[in-house]
Amino acid sequence: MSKLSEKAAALLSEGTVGLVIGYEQGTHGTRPKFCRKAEDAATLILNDKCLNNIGGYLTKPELIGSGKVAVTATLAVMRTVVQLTAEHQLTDGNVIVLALDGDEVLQMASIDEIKKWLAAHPEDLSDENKALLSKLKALSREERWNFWINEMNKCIKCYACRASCPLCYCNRCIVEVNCPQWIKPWAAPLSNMEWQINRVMHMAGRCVGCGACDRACPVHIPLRLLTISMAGDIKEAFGVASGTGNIDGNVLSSFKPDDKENFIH
Amino acid sequence: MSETNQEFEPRIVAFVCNWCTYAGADLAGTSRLKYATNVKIVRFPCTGRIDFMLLLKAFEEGADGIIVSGCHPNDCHYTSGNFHARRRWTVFRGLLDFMGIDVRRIHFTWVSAAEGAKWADIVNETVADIRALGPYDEYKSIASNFEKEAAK
Amino acid sequence: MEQWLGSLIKSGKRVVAPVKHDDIVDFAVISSPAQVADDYVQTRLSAKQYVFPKAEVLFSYKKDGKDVTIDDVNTDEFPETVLWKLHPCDVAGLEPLGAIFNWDYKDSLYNARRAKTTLVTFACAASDEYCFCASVGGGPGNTDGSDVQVTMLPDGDALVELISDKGKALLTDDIKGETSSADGIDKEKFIAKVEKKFTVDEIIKKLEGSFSSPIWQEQSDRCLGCGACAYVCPTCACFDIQEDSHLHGGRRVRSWDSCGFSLFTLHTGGYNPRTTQSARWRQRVLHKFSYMPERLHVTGCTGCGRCSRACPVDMNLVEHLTEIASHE
Amino acid sequence: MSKIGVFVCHCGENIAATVDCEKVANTAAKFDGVEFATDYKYMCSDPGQNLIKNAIKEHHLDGVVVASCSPRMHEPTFRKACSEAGLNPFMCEVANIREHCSWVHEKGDATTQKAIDIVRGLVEKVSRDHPLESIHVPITKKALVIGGGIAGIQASLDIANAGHKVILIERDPSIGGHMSQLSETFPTLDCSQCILTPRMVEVAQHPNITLYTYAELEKLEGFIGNFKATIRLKAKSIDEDVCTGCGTCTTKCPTKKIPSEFNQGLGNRTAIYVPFPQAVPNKPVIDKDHCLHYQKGVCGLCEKVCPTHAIHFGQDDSFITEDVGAVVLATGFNVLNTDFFPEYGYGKYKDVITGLQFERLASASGPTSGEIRRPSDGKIPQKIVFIACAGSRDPAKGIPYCSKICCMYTAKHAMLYQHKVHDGESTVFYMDIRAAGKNYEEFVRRAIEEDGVNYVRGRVARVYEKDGKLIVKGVDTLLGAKPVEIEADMVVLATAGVANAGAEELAQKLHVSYDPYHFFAEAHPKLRPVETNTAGIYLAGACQAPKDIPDTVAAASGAAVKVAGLFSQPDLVREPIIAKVNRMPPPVFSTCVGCFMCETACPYNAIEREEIKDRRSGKVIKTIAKVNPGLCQGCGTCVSFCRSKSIDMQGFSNEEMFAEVQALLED
Repeated sequence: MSKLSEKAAALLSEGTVGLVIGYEQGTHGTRPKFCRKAEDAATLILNDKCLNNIGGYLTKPELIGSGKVAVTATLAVMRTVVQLTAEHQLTDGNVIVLALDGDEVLQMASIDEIKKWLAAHPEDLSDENKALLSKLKALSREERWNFWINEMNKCIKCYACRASCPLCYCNRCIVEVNCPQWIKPWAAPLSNMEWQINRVMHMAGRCVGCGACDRACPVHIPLRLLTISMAGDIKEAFGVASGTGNIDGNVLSSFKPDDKENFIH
Repeated sequence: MSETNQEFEPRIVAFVCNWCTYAGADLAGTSRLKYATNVKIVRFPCTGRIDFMLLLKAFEEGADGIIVSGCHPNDCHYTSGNFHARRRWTVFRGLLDFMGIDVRRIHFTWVSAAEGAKWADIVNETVADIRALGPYDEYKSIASNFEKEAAK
Repeated sequence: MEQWLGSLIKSGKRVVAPVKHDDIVDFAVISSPAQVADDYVQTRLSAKQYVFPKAEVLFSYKKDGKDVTIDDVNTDEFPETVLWKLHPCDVAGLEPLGAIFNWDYKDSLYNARRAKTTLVTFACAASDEYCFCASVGGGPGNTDGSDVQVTMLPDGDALVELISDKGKALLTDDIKGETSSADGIDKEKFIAKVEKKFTVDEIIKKLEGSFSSPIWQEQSDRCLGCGACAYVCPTCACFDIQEDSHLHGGRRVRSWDSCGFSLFTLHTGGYNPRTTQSARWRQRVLHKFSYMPERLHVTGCTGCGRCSRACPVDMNLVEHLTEIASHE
Repeated sequence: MSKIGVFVCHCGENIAATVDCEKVANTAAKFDGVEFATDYKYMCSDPGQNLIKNAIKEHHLDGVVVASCSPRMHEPTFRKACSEAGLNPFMCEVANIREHCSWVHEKGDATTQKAIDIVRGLVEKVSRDHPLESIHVPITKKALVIGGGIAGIQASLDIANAGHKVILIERDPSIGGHMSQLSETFPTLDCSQCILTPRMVEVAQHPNITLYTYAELEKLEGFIGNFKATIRLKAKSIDEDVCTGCGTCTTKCPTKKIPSEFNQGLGNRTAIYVPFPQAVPNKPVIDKDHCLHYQKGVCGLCEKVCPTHAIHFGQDDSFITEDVGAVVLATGFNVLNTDFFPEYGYGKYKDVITGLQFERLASASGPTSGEIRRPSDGKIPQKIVFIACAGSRDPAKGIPYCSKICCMYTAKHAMLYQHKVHDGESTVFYMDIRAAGKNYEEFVRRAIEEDGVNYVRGRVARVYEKDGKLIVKGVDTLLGAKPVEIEADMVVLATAGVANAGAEELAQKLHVSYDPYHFFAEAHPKLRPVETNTAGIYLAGACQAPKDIPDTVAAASGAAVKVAGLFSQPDLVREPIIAKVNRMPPPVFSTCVGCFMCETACPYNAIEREEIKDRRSGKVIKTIAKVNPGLCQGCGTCVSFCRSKSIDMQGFSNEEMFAEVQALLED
C-alpha cells in the first residue's frame, strides 16, 4: 500500500475524518474516489495525471455530511480549498489536505499552511496555453468573433463546465433565474455566449485556473482560454492574482481609488 | 461594417446613475442644449447597480451602441459605487473584446451633474461614432437563431 | 458510394453525415461527399437532434397592442432528410425516442420530422471498449429500423441492404446500374466485434427491488450532475419548455433538459423529490432499464457508449451495468 | 393584467412645442396593460393632479406613468398625488420627456417617437413594480460619545442639553484632552484651562451624561438607532464610590519618577496618580505597569494610608454594554513626537522639544509653573528657534497635508516667550504663514510687529549641538536662499498633527472609513462633514483632520445637532429603495449561498449574516446574507455583484430594469 493510502486509511480508521476524497485509476485515466472506510483507501493514487478538480465535492453537503473530510490534493485542489474557505464555503480546519512531497505525505490542516505551500510552488501557464492565447489575441476582432461564435454554436448547454467547476457552487445558477430570464435556457449561439460571459465574469478574481471546465466540455470548446485571458486582464489592471483566497474581497467587490480607467472618458 | 451610412439612425441606450449623469442630462435640458434623438436613457440609482447583463440584453434587443455613465471618481453619491463599476467594466470590456464583441460600441464616461454640455457632446459623439460603425448586424444575426447561420 | 451520396445531395434533400472538425466527429449537414468522415468509432453527439432538435419552436405569437395572434409551426417546411452513415446504434435510439414522443401524446413535430427522415446505416467497421450494443440487444451489423444498411467491403465495394420502401426509394437511377447481387457475402466477416457483457433481461431482473440499494450512492459519489451524458445520449428525451417573449411577440421553445440536473425536479413550492445526485443517477438507470421496458416495451439504451465517453469523471455505464448485473 | 394610466404633460409649451403630446397619449393608450391615457397642459397643477387622482379611482389603476419633467423635479409630487388617491406611491413612475426630450431636440417625428419610447419603457417598468412600504426603524435615544477632549465634551453637552442621554467614554483617567494641556489659546490668549474646566465640571454633573473615564470601546454592533456598545472599564484599582479624592495616596506613593503624560514627559508623576490637579473625575488610578505592588508584589503603601479604604488591588477590567442610537467619534489627534526628526536632533538633544511640550512649559500649572526654562539645565533660554511645518507638508515624511494649527500656535508660542522673556530673541522658520481665521492674521502680525518675533521664511536643514548651544542651520528664501545660522538655547518643533494612536483599529471596529493617514473620513467632504459613511456614526473634531479649537467645537456642535435631529424623530423613516436578499419556503430558504462577497462590496456595511436554524433542533442549516434596512442606502452595487441574483433592489429590481431596457428598444 502506498504511503498515501496508508495515511488516508489511518485518518479513516482513527476517525479523524469520515471521508477521504482522492483519485483512483478509472476505466480511462484517473477519476475521483470516495473513501469512507479504511479499506477503500487502498487504490488511492496521486500524480500529475489526476486532473479532475475534486475540490468541488467539498461544497456538497450530501456527500460530505457535517464531519471533517480529507482531500488528496493537487496544487489546483489546494487553491480551490483556499478560495472556497475565503468565500465562506469551507471552515478553516475542517478540511485536511493530503499532498505529496516526493514520496512523503504532507498533511495540512490550516489555510495558512496550504497558502505557504502554494506560495512555494507557483504554477505558470503552460506554453501551449500561452501560445493559444497569443494566437487568439493576435486575430482581428472579427476573426475572434467568428472563432468564438463557431465554438458557441457547438455548445449543447449540458453545463458540464459549471458542474465540473469547484467554484460554481450556487444552489441556483443565474441560468436558472427566470424572473427575468437573463439567459435563454436553450442552446443557441447567443444564449451560449451569454452563459459563458456570465460564467467567466462570475469567476473574476476567483478562478483557480484548474481547467476543469475545459476538460469537462464534451464538445471541446476551449473554455479555459476565457478565464485565462480574464485572469491576465485582472492581473494587468489591478495587480491581483486570481483564485488566491483573498479574504478582503474579490477583485470586483473591492477597488482602489486610483484604478486605471483609460477607457472611460 | 465600417462604411459610413448617413441614412442609418443608430439605436443607443444610455445606462446612467441618478445623481450625476441623469442630473447632468437634466441640466443639458434646462440649458436647452440640442443633441441627437438616438439615445434613450435608463435611470439607475448608481453605476454600481448597472448589471453587465443589461448591456448584453440591449445588444440582443437591437441596440447599436451603449453609453454607460456615472459620477466622476470620488463624487459617487454612495462613495464607491462608481469605483466598483469601473472595475466591473474593466474586466467585462476585456472579456468582450477577447470574445470578439465590438467594444467600440460601448462608451464609458463620467458626466457630473454640472456637465450638461459634456452630456450633449457625449451623445452627439457617440451617435456619430456608431453611425460610422454601422448597425450591429453581427450581433443581431445571432440574436434569435438557434444555430449559427450557415457560412456563406 | 460517393456517386450515390453526391446524387442524393443534388436531389435537394438535406443530407446529414458524420463530419470531422478539429478532433471530434459529429453529424452535420453536408454539401459534398468529401466531407464525410472516415476512421472514427463514434460521433460525439447522437443523431437525435435531427428529429428532436436542441431547441425548436413549438409556436410563435405576435402582439399588436392588445391583440394577439398565434402561429403554429408549419411542419411542411421541414426538409426531407437523409441521415447518412449512421451506426446501427443510432437507429436503435430512434425506437425509444419514437415511443416516448408517442406514448400518451402524439408529438406532431417529432413525428413530422421522423416521417421525413430516411436512415442509411453503415455497419460498424470498428468499435472500442466503450461500445456495448451487443449487451443491450443490438449489434454492429444490426439492421433493425434502418432503411438502408451499407457494409463496406475490403475491396472498396459495398454491400447495400435495401430494407424498407423508404430505403428502396433512395436508390437513384444513376446508381442502379452499378449494383450486383450480394449473394454469398458474409457480412459478419467485415464488421466490428462487440462483446456481450450482460443481457438486458439480467439487468431488468436485478433492478427489481433495487430502489433502496446502496449501489446508487456508491456509483454516483463522483457524479457531477451535469447534463453531458443526457445530451449526447440518443434516447434521452427530457425537455424544457420556455418562452422567448418580447414586447411585440414571441415564441414558445422546447429545448433539451436533463434529469441529472439538481433542479430538474424542483417543484414551484420549493419541494424537490430528488435531492441527491444518487437519486438522480438511479432515475437515469431505472428509467432506461426499468421504466421504459415496462411502459414502452423498449430498452432506453443502445449501447453506443457516448455517455461514458463524454463523462468528465468516468461514470462508465458498462462498468456500472456490469456491476449491477453481478450484484447480489 | 396591469391597469396602467399614462398622463402626458404639455408643461405649457415646454413639452408641447416639440413633442406631439396627444400622439404620445394616443399611442400609449394602445400599449399592452395601459387602461387609460390622456394629455393635459399642466399635470403638476391642482387640476392636473386631480386628473390623475380621479383616473386612478375611476379606472382602478394599479400603476401610473406621468410623462413630464425630470423625476428629480416632480416625482415626489406625483407619488404623493397617487398616494392620496389610494395607489401605492411607488407604483408611480415619471417619464422624463422634458429635460431629456422636448428641451434637447427640435420639433419633429423623431422627438415625438423618442417620447413614446421613453413612456413605453416606463409602462413596462411600472407593470413590474411592486407596492413598497416605507421602512420604520426604532431609535434608542441615547448617544455614545467616544473621547473626552473638547470635541467630546462639547458634543456631549449639546446632546445632553437637547434632552437626550449621553454615555461619554474617555481612554485616560480624566477628561479634558489636549486642550487641558494648553497654556493660552490663540488668538485671544485666554487661559485654556480657565475656559475648559467649567465645561469639564458641567459634564461630570450633567444629569443626562454618564461619564466613564479610563474606559475604551471594546465592540460596537448594530446599526443606526440600534447600536449595542460594549465598553471596557479598565481597572482603576480604586473604589470610586468610596474615594474622596483627598490625595494622601499620591503623596505617599514611593514610585515618583514616572514621566508625566500630561506634562509631556517634562515632569514626573507617581504610580497612583491624578493626571492633573483639575482632573475630572478628581480621583486617582493606579498605573499597573509602574506600581510596585503590581510589578513586584511589595509596597501597598497607598492601601495602608487610604483613610476610606478605597484602594482595591486585584481589580480586573470590567465590561458594560449600552444600547445607543448614535455614536459621536471625538477621539482627537496627537502630535508627532517620536524619533521622527533625526536632522533636528529630537530625542537626542533635551532642549529640542515639541510644541505641546512648550505648552506645558508656558502653562502656569506646568512643571516650571509657567516660566520658560529649558529642560536640560532649567536655564531661561535667551535665544529660541521655532520650526514650523516639522513634518507637515513634507511628502518625504509621509505627511503631505498641512496640520493647520501650527502657524497659529507657533506665533502664540513666540509671543508667549517674548512676554515672559523680555530680552529674549525668538526666530520662527516657516514655509508659509497660514492664518486664515477670524483675527488670526492680526494675531500673527502682532507677534511680528509688536512682540518683535523674527520670522524667517525657509526650511531648517539641521540642528546640532556645539559648545552647549544648538546650532540651527537654515536658509532665508526671501533673501535668495541666503544661509542662516542661529546659535539657539532651545528649539521648538511645530510637529505635525497626526491621527491618534489606535484610530485605525477603532475605525475598523466601527466600520467607518479612514484616509491614508488614519483620520476618519467624512461622508461627503463638503456637504456631510460631520457624518461618516456608516449611518448613525458622526465625527467631531480633530479625529477627522487637524483642527483648532473653534473648528473643533463647531464640528462637535454640528455632530450633536445631527444626533439630536435623529433623536427628535419618533422612529427612523426611510425610503424603501433598498436591497433585499430573497427568501423562500424551506427547504431552500434563500438562493443565497453565503459567499458574502457582497459584504466587501457594500459601502455601508449593510450586509449582515443571518443564520437559518432548524426550528426544532436549533441547528444552523445555512448562513445567508441579510440586508440591514437601517443601513442600506440603495446603491445596488451588491445587486449587480450577486452571482446567483439572490439580492435584488426594491424600486430598481432586475425584472423592472430588464423590462425597461427591452421596451425602450422595441419600437
